[in-house]
Amino acid sequence: MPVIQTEELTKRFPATTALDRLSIEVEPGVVGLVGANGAGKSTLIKILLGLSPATSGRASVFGLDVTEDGPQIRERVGYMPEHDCLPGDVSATEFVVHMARMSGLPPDAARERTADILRHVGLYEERYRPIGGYSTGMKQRVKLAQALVHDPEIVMLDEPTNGLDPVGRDDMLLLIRRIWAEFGITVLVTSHLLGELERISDHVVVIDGGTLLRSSSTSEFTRTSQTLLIEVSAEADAVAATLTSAGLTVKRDGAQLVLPLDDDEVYDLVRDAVAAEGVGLIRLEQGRHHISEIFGEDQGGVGR
Amino acid sequence: MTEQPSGVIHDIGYRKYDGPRLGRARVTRALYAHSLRGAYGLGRSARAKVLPMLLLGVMALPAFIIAVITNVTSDITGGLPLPYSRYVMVTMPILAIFLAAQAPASLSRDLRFKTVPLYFSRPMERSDYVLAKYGALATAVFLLLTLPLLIMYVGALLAELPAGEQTGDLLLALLGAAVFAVVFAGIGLVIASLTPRRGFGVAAIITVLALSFAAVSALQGIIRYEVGDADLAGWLGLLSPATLVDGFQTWVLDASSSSVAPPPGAAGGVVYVLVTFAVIGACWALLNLRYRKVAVS
Amino acid sequence: MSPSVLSVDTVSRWYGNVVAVNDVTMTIGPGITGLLGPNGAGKSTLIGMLAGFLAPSAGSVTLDGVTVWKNPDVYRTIGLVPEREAAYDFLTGWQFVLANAELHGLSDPGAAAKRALATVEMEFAQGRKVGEYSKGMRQRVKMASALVHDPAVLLLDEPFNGMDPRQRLHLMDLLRQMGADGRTVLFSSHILEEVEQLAQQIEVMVAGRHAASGDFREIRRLMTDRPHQYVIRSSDDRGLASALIADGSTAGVQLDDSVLSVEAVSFLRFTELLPRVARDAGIRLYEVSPTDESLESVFSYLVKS
Amino acid sequence: MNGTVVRLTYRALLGGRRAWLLLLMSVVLLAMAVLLRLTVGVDHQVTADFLGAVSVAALVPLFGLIVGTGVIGPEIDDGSIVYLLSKPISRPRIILSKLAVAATGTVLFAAVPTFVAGLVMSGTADRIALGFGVAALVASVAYSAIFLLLSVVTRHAVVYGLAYALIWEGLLGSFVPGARTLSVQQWSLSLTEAITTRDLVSSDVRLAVAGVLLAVVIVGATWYAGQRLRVLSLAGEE
Repeated sequence: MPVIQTEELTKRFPATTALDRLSIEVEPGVVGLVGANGAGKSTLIKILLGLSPATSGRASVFGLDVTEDGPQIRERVGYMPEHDCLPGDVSATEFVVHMARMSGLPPDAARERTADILRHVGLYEERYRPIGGYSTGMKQRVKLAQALVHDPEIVMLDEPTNGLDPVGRDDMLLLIRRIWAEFGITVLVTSHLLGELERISDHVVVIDGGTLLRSSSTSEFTRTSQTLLIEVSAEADAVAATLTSAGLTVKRDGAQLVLPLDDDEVYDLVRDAVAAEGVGLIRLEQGRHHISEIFGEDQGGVGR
Repeated sequence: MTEQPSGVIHDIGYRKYDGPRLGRARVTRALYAHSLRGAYGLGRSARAKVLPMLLLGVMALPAFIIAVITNVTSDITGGLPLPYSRYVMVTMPILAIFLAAQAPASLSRDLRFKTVPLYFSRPMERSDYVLAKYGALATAVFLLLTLPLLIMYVGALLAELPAGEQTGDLLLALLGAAVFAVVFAGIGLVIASLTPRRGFGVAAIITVLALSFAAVSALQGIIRYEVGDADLAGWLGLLSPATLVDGFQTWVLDASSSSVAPPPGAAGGVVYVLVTFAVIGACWALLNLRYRKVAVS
Repeated sequence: MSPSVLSVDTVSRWYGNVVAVNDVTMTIGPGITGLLGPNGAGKSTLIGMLAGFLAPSAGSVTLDGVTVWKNPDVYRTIGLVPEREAAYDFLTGWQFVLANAELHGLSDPGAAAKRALATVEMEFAQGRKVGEYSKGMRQRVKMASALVHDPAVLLLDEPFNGMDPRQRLHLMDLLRQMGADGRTVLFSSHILEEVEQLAQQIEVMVAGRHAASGDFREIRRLMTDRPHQYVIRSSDDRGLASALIADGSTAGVQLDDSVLSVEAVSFLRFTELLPRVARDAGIRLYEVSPTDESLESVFSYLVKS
Repeated sequence: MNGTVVRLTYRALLGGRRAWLLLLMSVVLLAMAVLLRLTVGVDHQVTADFLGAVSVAALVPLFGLIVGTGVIGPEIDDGSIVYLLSKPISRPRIILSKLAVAATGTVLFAAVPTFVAGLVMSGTADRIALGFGVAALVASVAYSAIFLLLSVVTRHAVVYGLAYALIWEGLLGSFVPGARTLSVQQWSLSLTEAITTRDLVSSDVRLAVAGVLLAVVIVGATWYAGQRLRVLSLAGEE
């Protein structure tokens, strides 16, 4: 059974239509939700939490209707908002225990699970200090911990990597992957960095202007293309010329050369061309499609 | 037969939770308890405890003095120097400061740190949040008002004042204190819910309470004594929370009035009662209205 | 557009005992400069000092030779896009930009505001309140307010934060245009790819120190020119492995199910060796991927150097 | 002064509901004055007691606090002040513009109603209305300047301001005579004392001293606020 299901879900505001007859199904796993700002991502999350009524259409979570069973749904859902939501004057431990209680856990369970979950998200000694002094990365971990402490069946993460630097981003992505792989909790995650979603999602749903643009598995989005990418340490032009004279159409893309991969002979041509030039072969990979392509724009490396 | 292993590595990985989930009502109760403790700084930083504890002490001090005096002078006077039901009015500034400090700490803080969405994405409904916060602050105020009354009561019993009479008076005063607590907590919370800035909340609550009390008392005094119109002075008492509830307990609970003028007659009494309940109802409605509109993300 | 140059000369800034910026010297001239570094590296503090909002604890910050601190006149030349989102939410986009134009004392603030809003393509929403804008729209109207007096210098603190892919592209185009006009554009970011796409010149901050400076590609090459983890798939992994071990440029070679992991000691030597060895042994290379290109390792490399 | 700063400040301060709330409080003061006039008739001592207790001691300082901190505090708090500071305008001039709005607001919502209330209750007799009106006017400016400075100096301006107005002027002022010498309330009352021709009010501070102190406080606070804004550090979030 799908975890989340919407049928012809529509949400209109006086000025805009945030969701326009959206029908999606989300199966267990890590599911990426993509859309421009204002594309209706947050609206969708609010409707799924039973916090905002839809204009028309239906939505259900675990088969429970969002308009009727809000509290039951929210008992089994975790939510990590995009914006800051942490009081600065209490410690992570105290805050997360309180939030566990607010999800209906008895006091003892709340304490034990808080200790566990803070360890799982990677907060150690700092958990007894007031949150106000935390770095962005630590705050994101606390936000994640409060969304997981009551062992939800699905957790909705709104831009969990926003504002994180590369180190923090890698940690967070790893953590999100673990939430599904180790904890067995389905993750619905939004991000502006499409490359991130390619790395962590099993399935990606793309919303644009409130309607479904595409919903398919990540492997489908990023299937290999019949191209070969190479990067050499120097003399890229000379290598390109050699390959061109061998009958290949070589395109230059920044530091990389892109050539069609019509048959396996191409691999040997490349190897020999590079070896003949006496330069280094830094990279040789089969090209892949990217989620960004469906926006019809080249996202380049932004969302690596 | 295999040997019994002497060492074992336990799995400390993620654990599923299959214990009870307590549902809306118990969540609301947990928030109530948390907020009530928070009003006295319990479970918060040491700095958060200073003011409420100090105020509790300051509140209790006069009661303690009264208890001592009673024991010294009871042979002569045969009663408490100050009736239970007047204690709240006499110590009104302390109540106002407590409210101005703790109502914003309860609501403005959640607004400022944007924690409200975290509550609303959990099993409780918005009205549960309001109920828990309102109940907690009203209880906190009630406790603040109750402690000195109990001290006086103990003092009175030690002074061997008639126990039955004292108990009756105390119970009536406690009932009055409860009404004070509910009305004042409601007004404080409504104001606090409008601003995420604690400073403004504090200033606004003090302004409303102090200004209304000062203005109404001044007017009542002038009209009652300079004009000699006790009825009109009595009606004016409806216009500030302190004089309103004082009038309520004067009329309903037969307490001794601390206001310049008590409610005028039976009609006045009934109006006082109605207005008191209307104020409580309005606070409840306004808070719910306010939180229906708080954005979640 | 007469070119303007910002100079940072042996600048430090500390808060109590915490040093946010530590003895930094750099010159920022026309074109786009990216200020790169992890969170907490001191980027915002540096921009604060460049914008005249923070006094350097030591050293000096000057704009074309004039001290920036306590000198409101520099704002005739500087346009600033702050990181914080707060703007005058109760104003419409138009009123907000117009007010900024008036505050600059421009002779025709209306025309300036109109031009600035057109530059960021926000005319369609100029009648709506700033408080109702999405993040991307806010960022654009903030940009318009910074451009309204046609400044020679533009400072942007984390301008891409919270923007969706389309908004990012749009802002990048805008900044490129600014750079092409000969303006001095400095923006901070902790995302290497953003900087890569936009800036010719980068300044890298790590833990308050000025870790690297110069042409982007040059630095990138310096960063990648070091021991590397490689993953290789080939037609004969075992044969390739033994051929590689025979050479000294690999520290470790590991073979597990159809993937060959190599740790190269001399990066350049290894990459040159690989195609040659493969060719000579007649082994077909299907994939050669560097695996430790993560920014984490790049930054830690910079800290150590 | 800068017209745009004034306009922005004015809109931030009085835009939306806030103006109505402030106006409501002024109207309440006038309503009480009318009520007293209708019930008590003309009694100058009543006028003096009422205006002294409700207007000068409560309304004016509280309005001064709300308005004085409101013109700049929120902007510093949320960081939007950068849009003013990143302009070729001297910082003291920004302060002056803000003070103009704060003082005008306090005068309009507190001092003018005080004067009108005085007229309603006592007419022009013995210059009572004028005396209290002038006192409220001068106090409005002084409180605005003090609380404006306070919000440039500290983020907890409202709390400290309340402590000054309630505890120093209100509580200590009524028990400790010394506290009264350093009280805007007493200084302005000495103006009332000097203006009214009947002996209704008494201030602990002599007129000359009060005048000098008021001038020093207003000018000094404004100047210092300008200096503090010049060195106001807007740190990043790190």
